[in-house]
Amino acid sequence: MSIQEFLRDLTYLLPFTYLVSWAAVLLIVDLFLPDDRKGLLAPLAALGMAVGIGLSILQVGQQQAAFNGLAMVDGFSIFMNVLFLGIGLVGVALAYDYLKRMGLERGEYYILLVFSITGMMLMGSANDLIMVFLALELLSIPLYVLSGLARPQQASEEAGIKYFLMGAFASGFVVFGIALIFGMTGTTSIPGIVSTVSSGTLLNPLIFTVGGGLMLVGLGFKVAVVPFHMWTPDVYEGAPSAVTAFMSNGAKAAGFAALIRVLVVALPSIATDLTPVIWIIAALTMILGNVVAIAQRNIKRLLAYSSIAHAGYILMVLVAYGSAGLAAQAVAAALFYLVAYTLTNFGAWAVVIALEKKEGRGLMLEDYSGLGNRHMGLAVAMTIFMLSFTGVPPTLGFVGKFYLFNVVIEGGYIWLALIGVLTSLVSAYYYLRVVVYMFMRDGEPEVRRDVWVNLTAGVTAAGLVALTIFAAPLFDWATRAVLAGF
Amino acid sequence: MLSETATVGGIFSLAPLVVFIPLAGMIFNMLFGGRLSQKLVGGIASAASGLTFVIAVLLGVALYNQHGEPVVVPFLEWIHIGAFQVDWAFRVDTLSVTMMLVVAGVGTLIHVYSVGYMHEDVIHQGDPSRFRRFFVFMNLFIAMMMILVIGDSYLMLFVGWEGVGLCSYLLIGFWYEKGENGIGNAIAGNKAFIVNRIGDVGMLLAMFTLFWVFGTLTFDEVFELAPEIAATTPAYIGLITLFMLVGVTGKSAQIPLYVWLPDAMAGPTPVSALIHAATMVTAGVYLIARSAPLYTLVPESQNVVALVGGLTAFFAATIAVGQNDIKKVLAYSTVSQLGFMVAAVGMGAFVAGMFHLVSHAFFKALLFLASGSVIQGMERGHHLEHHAHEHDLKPRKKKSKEPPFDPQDMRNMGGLAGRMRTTYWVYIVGALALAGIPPLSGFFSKDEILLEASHLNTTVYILLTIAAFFTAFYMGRQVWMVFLGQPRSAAAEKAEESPAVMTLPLIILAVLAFFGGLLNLPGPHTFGHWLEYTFEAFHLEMETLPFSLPVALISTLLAVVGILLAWMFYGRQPLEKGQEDPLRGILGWIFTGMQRKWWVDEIYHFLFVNPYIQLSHVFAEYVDWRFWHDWFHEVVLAGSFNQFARFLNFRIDAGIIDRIANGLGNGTQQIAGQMRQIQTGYVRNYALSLFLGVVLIVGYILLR
Amino acid sequence: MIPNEYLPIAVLFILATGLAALVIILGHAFGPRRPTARKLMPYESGMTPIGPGTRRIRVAFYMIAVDFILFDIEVVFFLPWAVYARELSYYGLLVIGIFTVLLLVGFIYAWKKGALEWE
Amino acid sequence: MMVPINYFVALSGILFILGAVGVLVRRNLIVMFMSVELMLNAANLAFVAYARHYLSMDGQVFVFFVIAVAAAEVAVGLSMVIAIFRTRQNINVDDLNSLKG
Repeated sequence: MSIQEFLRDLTYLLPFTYLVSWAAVLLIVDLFLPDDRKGLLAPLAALGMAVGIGLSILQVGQQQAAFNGLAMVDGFSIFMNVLFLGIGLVGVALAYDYLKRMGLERGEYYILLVFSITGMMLMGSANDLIMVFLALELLSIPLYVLSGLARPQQASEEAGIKYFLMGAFASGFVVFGIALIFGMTGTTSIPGIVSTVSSGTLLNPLIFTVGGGLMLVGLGFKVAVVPFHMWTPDVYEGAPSAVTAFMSNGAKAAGFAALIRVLVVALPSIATDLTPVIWIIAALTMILGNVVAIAQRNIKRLLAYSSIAHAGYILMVLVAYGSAGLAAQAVAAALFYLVAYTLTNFGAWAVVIALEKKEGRGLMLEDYSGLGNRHMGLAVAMTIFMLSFTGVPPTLGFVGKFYLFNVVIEGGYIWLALIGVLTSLVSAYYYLRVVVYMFMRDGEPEVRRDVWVNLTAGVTAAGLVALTIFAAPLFDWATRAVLAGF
Repeated sequence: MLSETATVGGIFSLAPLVVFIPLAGMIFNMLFGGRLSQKLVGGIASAASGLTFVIAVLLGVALYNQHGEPVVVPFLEWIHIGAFQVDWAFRVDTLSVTMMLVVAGVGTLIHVYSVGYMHEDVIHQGDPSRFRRFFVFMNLFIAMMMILVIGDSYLMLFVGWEGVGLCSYLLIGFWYEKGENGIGNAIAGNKAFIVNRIGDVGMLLAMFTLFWVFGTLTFDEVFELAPEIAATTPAYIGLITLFMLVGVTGKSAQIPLYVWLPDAMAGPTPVSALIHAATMVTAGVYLIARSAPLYTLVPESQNVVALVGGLTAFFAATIAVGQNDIKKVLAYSTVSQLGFMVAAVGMGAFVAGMFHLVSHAFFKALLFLASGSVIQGMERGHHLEHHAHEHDLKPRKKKSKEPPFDPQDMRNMGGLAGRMRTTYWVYIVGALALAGIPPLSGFFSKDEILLEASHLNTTVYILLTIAAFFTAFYMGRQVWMVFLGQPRSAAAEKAEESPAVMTLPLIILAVLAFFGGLLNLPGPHTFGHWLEYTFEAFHLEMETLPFSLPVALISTLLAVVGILLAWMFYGRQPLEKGQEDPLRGILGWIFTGMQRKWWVDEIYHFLFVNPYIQLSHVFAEYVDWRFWHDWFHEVVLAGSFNQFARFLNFRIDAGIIDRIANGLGNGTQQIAGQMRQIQTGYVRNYALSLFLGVVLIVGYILLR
Repeated sequence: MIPNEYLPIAVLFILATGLAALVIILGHAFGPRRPTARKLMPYESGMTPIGPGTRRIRVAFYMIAVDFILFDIEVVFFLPWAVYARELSYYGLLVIGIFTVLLLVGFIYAWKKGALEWE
Repeated sequence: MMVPINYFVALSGILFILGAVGVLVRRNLIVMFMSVELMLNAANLAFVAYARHYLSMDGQVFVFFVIAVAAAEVAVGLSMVIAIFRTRQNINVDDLNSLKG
């Protein structure tokens, strides 16, 4: 490899390389900011990510392999890059006032957030299992720290260490899984694996499948599916809300990006071998997430279980993927649902952040009583989010679920679709309970008025309803993003 | 074809407005309504509804001009997956236009009426700020109902189906903090919601099967393919139509899911009139009529539908006889009349069913609105009475001991005819129409159903005829108890007529209820021919039966006998204050059964809710793996001991019939509460869960 | 099968382990046990032990240890570069330069944050 | 004569399971980290063994990255343990259960 090639590859990955450098710059800037001015990092981080979005969009249409095929620039990676950077931007917007208010204004938040985003972006473009592993760690390690950001609050510390311990444990399985796959194929490059599998020169298909299964464990941990979900409620509750909002979207999206890259692209034979396993995992996840959520009174925990449940819904497409001719459609449905979920989830967390008070107060369902009378706008927005979570028209959540179920049914998994439908009926129970509290109970909720949080809630709510109408173009976009690389 | 494409650009391009005008009204009131006067808010909402009606009329005229040729107005592409696509398209044909006219027409009258009604209601209930909310919901309802009837695919229909359900739920719980123990209304809303959810599962299953079998959800395409599929595997169509029937029993309150509708009367009276009598509950009838090309392919399903309708008509009519709440009588009457319609469309008499739907919308909306007028008249009387005695009431503070005054209880009424003349006369018109006395609208529409039934299905015919007799009887009973005789309470003595904004819509509706029969007189069959355009498009032959004198005579005779009987019991010797219902002496336990709604709620509670709760406990015991408790510390062990104790201690909480909804909720809550205990908080426990997952996956792969 | 060359080593291992175990077991089985305070004392090369046997190490030590691990391990990437530095020429220099700069940023950050202060 | 590849892999598998079991049964946070390290190094062993088998560099490169990442993980974990120790004076994982349900 020559210097020219090296520089050319760097520009192929420009959004990524640029953001890493920007994070390094932020690191230095942080050193020279006095403690009470750390908030300045927020606009800087946002600026960096906004530029990143611009750079990513400039890449639209490109399709290149960089660094000897370690990373790819293709429709999928660009789509994911924009999604991740958008998630980062909202993460900053939600945190700015929140951190100040909670006395958590530390420069680390923004820097770690940017680093985590770089990890996610790498995940989106990874074309080699080495990259998958590095990206996984690069996005996770900042998240472990972020979860414990509110130290010395015990809940936050506990969340951090639990997340870290479980995360490290799970990545142990990923590494071992990659080792087995490497051992059976002699390469870690995803196209290399694909060609080895298709040429039938696998050392031992059984061990190869075990390796894939172990990777599924690690990635399943990241997206929080049963039985690898146990960390989720605790970490979501313990971590500062702004962090949770960011993490619940970013990590999930990245996890699914990796699942799609690895299971769907690299290991298609495993994907079909593992179909019964994923079937059961998806079903269990939907059932457990939705049922246990009913018993939750703490809104953060409720959203945590909700996030588990939605991971189950998205996982359904990986079941359906095995059926011939559905690959692109399945992946597109997953991406679409991911976007719908991200919008909904961010909106809901914005409302949570607006109502949260110091020392973890303002997080119970009771604290939402009377929101409808006191703050109509926020309550209506929250209602839209809850409806979208449930999958009631006319929200994007409904359209997303529709696509998902459609793929699943077309794949012939009627029972799985049925479980999905029934569990989403169950979910109506706890989602609408939030609405009931807001509109049908009396109370005097105090709401923190912050323009960025309000903006997030308003824009996502409006988007969820308005985009319903443009569902087809959106879906087309998702499909094109997929088809470009597949 | 040329004319069709030409006209799509013309008046038909207005079709989307029927959805967007009420939506605009809703949004306007939501944004600015807070700063406007009540009259303006109500006026805007009514205007939105009225404008929708005008559009519907225009569409109807345009449709007539091109001889009923159905038109599909594409609006937006919505969902495209591979070959599968669903668009926002609006289907204008005679069937949908009929529904639009009914919804918007009756809806507008009810909007106007509500301006007067809600003005007083919000004062009475003590929260004037909800005036605006009411009209926001009402406009939303109109929009959703329009989506339901004008949609070009089952998916859009379903969107509207869910939307109107949501509005219904919101409006039943409109005074959510009122009702029995302060939660009565909320529970009623919950019950409606959950029972409808059961129906929705049916709808969803129907749609899944539809999509699975046909690969499309658009009406045209489905109906095009249907005969082919029926030829090879009729079971598919049977399954689809039966699943749909489950949805219909939920939304249109048929056996066995009708239990929510009487409770839904907790909503404000205009809501009962619009949603729970005239429009939303008829969505099921519309669905079957719309799916006529499917139903006619499977006679077995048709029989089931007809039987369900007939049974419901009969069963609910008997219950209505025993009710003392003015609105409950009408509610059960609605269930019964919906049974007529479902039976009709079930037998394949789509025109008769739709005709009855229209005339029923007129007279039942009229009756409900008039009953609202009665109730408020009573409240005004109560208020006057209360004020008149205020000063001499002060010394004795026994007020709390008396049961609260119930302005809806017919036993408190009597003699209102003199004090509320307009209401009385329009009520008489409505009651006669419902009883089926010629030449009012109810006679013609009901007669047509009976006529068809006498040819198609004798069982149903007998059931419906008996139901018709009961109908006349309970309406007679009601009129005598409410309006004639002597006042049985102080409030009834002082009752006052309602303002013109309320009585005017009543009069218009009374005229419609009186002359509505002209739509489809036995000879010309105008309405029948109008609807035939829609059905003919799918090659369905609609044969018109000739008028049959015996059928008409029998039903009229029975109606007259019913009214006479009512007069014998309640008219000849009017009820005294506190007097037992004379029927109790004659019928004994049968009357108790009628009054107690044949214990259906109790039976449901016993059959479903209790076992469900029990089962959930047993299930929870197993789900809550012992393993976890053994593995970890006493906290969890102690927890499981407590659960076990709770399980043993659980007592059968009979008697809370109306908490079916809550029962279901609690059961699920219990499971959830048990399952959350798995989440012990110990990291090592979590690691173990993860590890077990790994072992299971790897084990599966290796041992497969 | 185990290759023949390894056989003597394996025999040696087994013998050594077995002998050690045997001696300990025999001592335990037959040796008299008369514990005294002095005998129970931890063995610290004949000195009288001071303080508890497991001493808590100050937190600052861990902090330094953390930094050490990080920067020490990163050196692993210099090794392959050093071996092939000549073949890689300027390209290698550029790459390792970028790596060093990034490492340096981290180092400056740690330094300025006071991670290297003992107190 | 070379030691067959399967011996290495078997050893690595055993080490890996030992590490996993260590995470499950130990209560001391530091020891749990060490167990995770054991898992990672077991995987490293497998990588190196396979790399030799295939005479490919990929596996060895991967080991480098695993080592580097493991160091980062340890740094984060150790810092968290220190933070927890400062607030609770105790690093027994079973005392960390205020979040549950």
